[in-house]
Amino acid sequence: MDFRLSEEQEKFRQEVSDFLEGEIKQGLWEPSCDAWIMGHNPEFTKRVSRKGWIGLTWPKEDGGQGRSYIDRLILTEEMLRYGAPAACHWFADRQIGGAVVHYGTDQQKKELLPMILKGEAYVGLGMSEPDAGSDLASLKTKATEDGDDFIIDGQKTWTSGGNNMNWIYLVARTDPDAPKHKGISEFFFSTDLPGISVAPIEDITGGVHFNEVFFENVRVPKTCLIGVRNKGFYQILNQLDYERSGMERLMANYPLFEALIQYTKETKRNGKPLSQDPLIRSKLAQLKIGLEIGRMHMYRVAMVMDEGRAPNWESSMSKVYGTAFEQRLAGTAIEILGLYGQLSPKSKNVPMRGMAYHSYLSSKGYSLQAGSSEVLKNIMAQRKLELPSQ
Amino acid sequence: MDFRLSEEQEKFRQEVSDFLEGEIKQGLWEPSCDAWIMGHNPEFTKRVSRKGWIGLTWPKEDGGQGRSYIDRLILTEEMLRYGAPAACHWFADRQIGGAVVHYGTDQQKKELLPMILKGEAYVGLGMSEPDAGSDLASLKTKATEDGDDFIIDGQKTWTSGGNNMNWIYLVARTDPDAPKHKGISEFFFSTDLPGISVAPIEDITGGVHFNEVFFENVRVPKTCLIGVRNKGFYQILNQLDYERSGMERLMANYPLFEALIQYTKETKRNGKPLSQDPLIRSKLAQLKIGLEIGRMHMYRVAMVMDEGRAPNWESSMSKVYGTAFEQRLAGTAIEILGLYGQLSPKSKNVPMRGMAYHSYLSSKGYSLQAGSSEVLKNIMAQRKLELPSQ
Amino acid sequence: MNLALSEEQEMLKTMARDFLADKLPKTAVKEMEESEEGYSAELWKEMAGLGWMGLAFPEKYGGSDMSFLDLAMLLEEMGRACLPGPYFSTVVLSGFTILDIGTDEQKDEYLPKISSGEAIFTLVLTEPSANYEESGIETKAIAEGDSYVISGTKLFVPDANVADYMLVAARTDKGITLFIVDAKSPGISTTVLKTIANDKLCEVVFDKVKVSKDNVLGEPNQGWPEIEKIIQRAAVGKCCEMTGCIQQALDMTVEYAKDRKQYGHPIGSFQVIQHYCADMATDVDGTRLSAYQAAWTLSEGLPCAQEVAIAKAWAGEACPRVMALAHQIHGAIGVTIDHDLQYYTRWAKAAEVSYGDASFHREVVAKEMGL
Amino acid sequence: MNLALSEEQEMLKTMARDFLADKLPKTAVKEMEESEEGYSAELWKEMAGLGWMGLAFPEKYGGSDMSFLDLAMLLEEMGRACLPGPYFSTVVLSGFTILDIGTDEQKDEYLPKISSGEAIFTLVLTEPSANYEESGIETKAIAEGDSYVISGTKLFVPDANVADYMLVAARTDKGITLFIVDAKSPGISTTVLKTIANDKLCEVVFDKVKVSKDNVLGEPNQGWPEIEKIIQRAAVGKCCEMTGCIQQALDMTVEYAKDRKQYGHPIGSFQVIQHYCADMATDVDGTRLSAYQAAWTLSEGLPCAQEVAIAKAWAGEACPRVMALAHQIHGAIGVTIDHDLQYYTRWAKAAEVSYGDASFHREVVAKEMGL
Repeated sequence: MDFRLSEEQEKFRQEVSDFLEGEIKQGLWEPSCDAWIMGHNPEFTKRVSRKGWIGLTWPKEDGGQGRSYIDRLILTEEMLRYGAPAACHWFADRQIGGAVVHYGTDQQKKELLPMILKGEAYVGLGMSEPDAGSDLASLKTKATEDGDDFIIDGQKTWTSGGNNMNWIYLVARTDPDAPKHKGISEFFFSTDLPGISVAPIEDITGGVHFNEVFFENVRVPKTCLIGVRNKGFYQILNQLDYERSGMERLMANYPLFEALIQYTKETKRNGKPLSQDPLIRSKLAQLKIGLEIGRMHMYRVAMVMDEGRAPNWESSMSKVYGTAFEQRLAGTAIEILGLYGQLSPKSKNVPMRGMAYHSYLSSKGYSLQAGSSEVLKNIMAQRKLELPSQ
Repeated sequence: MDFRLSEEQEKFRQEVSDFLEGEIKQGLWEPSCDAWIMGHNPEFTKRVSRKGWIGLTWPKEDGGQGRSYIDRLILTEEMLRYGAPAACHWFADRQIGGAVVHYGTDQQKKELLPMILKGEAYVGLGMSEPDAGSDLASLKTKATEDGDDFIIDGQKTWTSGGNNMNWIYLVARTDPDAPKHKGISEFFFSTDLPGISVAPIEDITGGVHFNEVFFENVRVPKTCLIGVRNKGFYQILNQLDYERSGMERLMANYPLFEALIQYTKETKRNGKPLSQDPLIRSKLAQLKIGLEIGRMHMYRVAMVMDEGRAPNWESSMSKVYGTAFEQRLAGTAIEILGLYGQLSPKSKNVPMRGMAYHSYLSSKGYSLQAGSSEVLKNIMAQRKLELPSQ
Repeated sequence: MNLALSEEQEMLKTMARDFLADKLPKTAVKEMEESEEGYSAELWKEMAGLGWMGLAFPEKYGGSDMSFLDLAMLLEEMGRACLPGPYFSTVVLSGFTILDIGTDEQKDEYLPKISSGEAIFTLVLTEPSANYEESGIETKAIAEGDSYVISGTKLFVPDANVADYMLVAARTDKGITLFIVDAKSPGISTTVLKTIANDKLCEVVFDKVKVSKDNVLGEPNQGWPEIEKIIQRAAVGKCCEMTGCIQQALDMTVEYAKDRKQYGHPIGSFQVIQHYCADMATDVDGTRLSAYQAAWTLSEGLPCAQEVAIAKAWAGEACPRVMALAHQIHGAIGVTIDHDLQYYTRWAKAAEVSYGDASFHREVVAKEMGL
Repeated sequence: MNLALSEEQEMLKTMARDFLADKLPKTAVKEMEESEEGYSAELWKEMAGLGWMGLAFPEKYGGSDMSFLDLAMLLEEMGRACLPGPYFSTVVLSGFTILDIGTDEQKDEYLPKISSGEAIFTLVLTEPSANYEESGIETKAIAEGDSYVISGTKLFVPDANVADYMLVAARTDKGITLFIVDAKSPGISTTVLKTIANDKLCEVVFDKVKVSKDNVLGEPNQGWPEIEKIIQRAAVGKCCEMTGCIQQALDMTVEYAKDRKQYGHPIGSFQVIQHYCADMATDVDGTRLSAYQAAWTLSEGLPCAQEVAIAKAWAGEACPRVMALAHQIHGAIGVTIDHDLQYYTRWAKAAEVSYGDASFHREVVAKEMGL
């Protein structure tokens, strides 16, 4: 057992942190909550790519750095700690690149990975549909074979990143006659194709990262199929473990946490800093405790991945835990801010650049997307504890 | 709308409270938690009977007082507030008498009600069985017709009051061939019959109010059947609403609440009373708020009953709420007592006569007995909100 | 004891619900939220026409002589409909205060204007200190001859952008004094803040604003106890609105759970969803019961400090619980701006922090308990 | 970073679990709880024979030279088995303290006695003030020639009824001093309290108890910082035990949920029960991760104030949550004295309040955060 990071890991953390602090000092961007999903900044992504920080865990022969998942978690943690605008490369790096490395043909690797590594693939995640949310396997979007192509028809919704995407990852039904889990395949292709249209979905904060994406007779070459035809659902289960495993499930609002502590130190009530108020001290300590417990869950997931296992229940546990923590953080922040807590980022007099407001609203979605907490608890009960399903 | 009690009701409350304070002043008993179920005191019950406070809501022609359920709630509330040892008449008064009034024959009323009114029926509740807890309808104890009698065979468990009973209320299967909800009947008879044996179940506090009761060839006359043969399950549903509706679900540990407030006022830490500690103030206020909200739930149930409706979801709601409150109360009490919280009623140095210790342990059972919170939430969802069952 | 509404109250509630359902689809709420004024003058007139502004004021001031409890029923329905605008500021914060402590002249002058819908009022109380304590008021009113001169910065003032009159709390030589100030007086400048509820909370700066001594409301220097009553009344009013808000969130959620299917079943048939709904219902009923109790007690003129504090502290904790479960059941659709649920989420958060949050009111309860 | 146990640790854990499962059925726990001594001398000898007392002490003191972290694994298993008795008092509270700050003579004299199981030790710290603050210590030790004379009342002293030696904290002229006191010294009287865990917490009254100056442990008057370290170590030790305790409660509950049928299905197939179990598992894992982190940090000799406080604060809140759900799933059978679950319920509550409850440790975290 060893709870210390290695010297190299500490050095790497320092390197990332120096880089990000430098960026902030240069005024290239301002730390913000949810920047991993909302901060579209192609230039930043280019600079990250040049550091070699995309594809960190991929094999060297695929152009990656062959580094550990712990290293990747350190990178992610620093990105989130500084609220860095990493949305342009996030999905490609976290999810799609890995799928290509894992399931892609040599040709696909050769074509797709360099583009991802260069930070040029802004990927939308085309999974959910209006009637297929938690129950993903009941999706209806069809991919019908036609010579060397598939013809895609249907509608996706909650497509993260769809408004800025130039590539899309798509799950579609390739065998309409098979049982519902057994006729699904994965695709990855450029959105520069006729028949694709995007309608952004404005979320409760007024921001956009979800989208509806419509496919009308979209013709994609068969070479865009990732992995084995009709086995997509099982490939996805694996990928979802990775999607759920990340620090962004715990630390999407980390800049708020830091700002809140600072705020209570600087803000006086009846002549005393808020940080001296016993009730506030208790609340902030509880957040700190919650955060550190959450970090351990996340690091455990990374270690499981470094062991080569899919972190199935571990990532469920850490996501359920982390997203609940994020909701508590936002709620506590507003409690402490009181009347100021209702001010929007755009308002006069708003404290902490409105991060409490933003986090309160945006964190409502965290426990829904990428596996609702209810579905993930079912997974924990059935996979970890082996309770029977009914 | 009127949140005031009527003058008569206030007078009645005063009368009950004067009576109970007088009893305490005379040193006849000491207030304690759970005394409604643990305080077997035949003399007290006799005195209560003489006041006319058993059968308060029964029709006058049945020997009752024909008073309202609100009046009865006031009586109950005061009994619990003072931690009065009411266990000898509680079940007969709350549950069984009502069933006899409702479903009994004239002959049964004539024989049974006076005994209950005099406080002479110490009733055990023979409902649950080892394999029939929440799922009561799967009970196995049989009542087989034999001439003018039924022969009873089987085992009951969690029989409240079984250790002190002289009468038992029993639910048994009278038609083994009918669907499970449709072959059940209710009985009420003296335990002074051959073939009945009782094994007390010591609970986690070391106290006894649950019992196993065994029936071996117990011959009871048919006149002991209450209501309609094979319709018992539906009669019970109704009675259960009443069982769940009472103040004892919220205020079984009220003496602890009062003592705790007093304790924080009298106990100093670093020279200041605990009641000046902001965290403790907040916790106690939260308890007070929780209690008052709970009281409103309870009073609503009584009002529904006074309107002549069965309080089906209302009593579920108030029981779930009340038992959760009781658990919070006990937990908070121990938090505030700290190291002293672990001392048992019998220990040297124990504060508040060990009520925190007792309540912490005993309250674990509250959310299980008389309908687990899970079953009651199902009832609320399906009966009040009309959500579909699967 | 009796929890039933009177026939009149039932009628009022039904009428209000139907009226608002008809006149105030969420598209209209959205329009109002996005407008500069924050309300619809047309709807305002119609509400006045229905007698809503003067509902609880005496007939001689153009009112209908009903009680605060009757008004509470209306507030519940306004919460259910997420009605934007200055009704609360005008009637609950201001009208009752004038009725309570105004001189006969002041009542004669202002109350009919409120009842008729002619004038919008608001309460100018909180400051950058953002609390509901006497010490939080630093705005000064200095006596000069027949007038006072008010200077200072007020924050989180509702509807100041459209108010015709303001009840302003300021520090005078020996305490706090309330003033009725014409909103068009020179020296007043108003900036609308941007808020989670999209309501029109404002910063209002008073730069040597002259007010006649006749416009003192109540006793000079004796304003704070009156303000405490205003806060109490506002807290109860909010609790009634919050009741309507979370009742509607529950109703919407239950409907959704009956309709929405996943894995071949309505999600409302899953036990966990059923329990979430049962928990929500318990919170909603607790909120309503305590709000009604507080409203009734206040309406009867009985001491109500504890009842009010219990209601607002409870509502302040129950609302976020209910809204969290509403979102969890609605899934992704509920966190879009085009779904109705978000109106309630945003509105509820503003209500929670207004007129004392749960923590503030718990401390009141602690004091009432003698701690 | 690495969360895996070493091979040695795995072996130790497995061995301990098997040994305790074999030697310590709940009937045996019950016997010990009900006995006057609170432990079984026979089992004590066997544990000593397995090297458990000296596990983490140097070989020259009869120990096995393993680390505190290794010991933590053992504590986890002791928690899982609900082992009663003075192991914690002797080894965690006392042995480590002597090793830490004892003179060579003291170590030579006492540590081998601990390693061999020959002597039982305990820490005599808390008083009727019942806190873990320096100001809570009023017991006085007054220097008289070559001795000190100790007078005062100590409360919640574990295992004083069977201790051979006591480490006593008392107030000396300029601070707090620790003493090693022979438990048979004249003037010491001990009363066993009755507790929720049925452990043997005692009131210990010191009436002019004479102790040689040679028996001062550590520097005179400088005892408090050392006591803070003792409390830290004890808190971590408790967290490890608590991990075992709630892990066992979870395991028992899951087994029960698989077996117990209602409405024709195992109750573990109902979604609500599954979610309860998932929540329990999350709490158990958080408790273990933080306990291990704290134990590792302490074991490495690194500054560990924050890690310890986080672990104990978390465990203090997680334990009652886990036990509440365990009971809810077990139903009525779980609240009987004949069911194993109640051992864990009672034991967990004692652990929660010992060596700083959640509230105490949250305040430590707040300080560490610079608040």
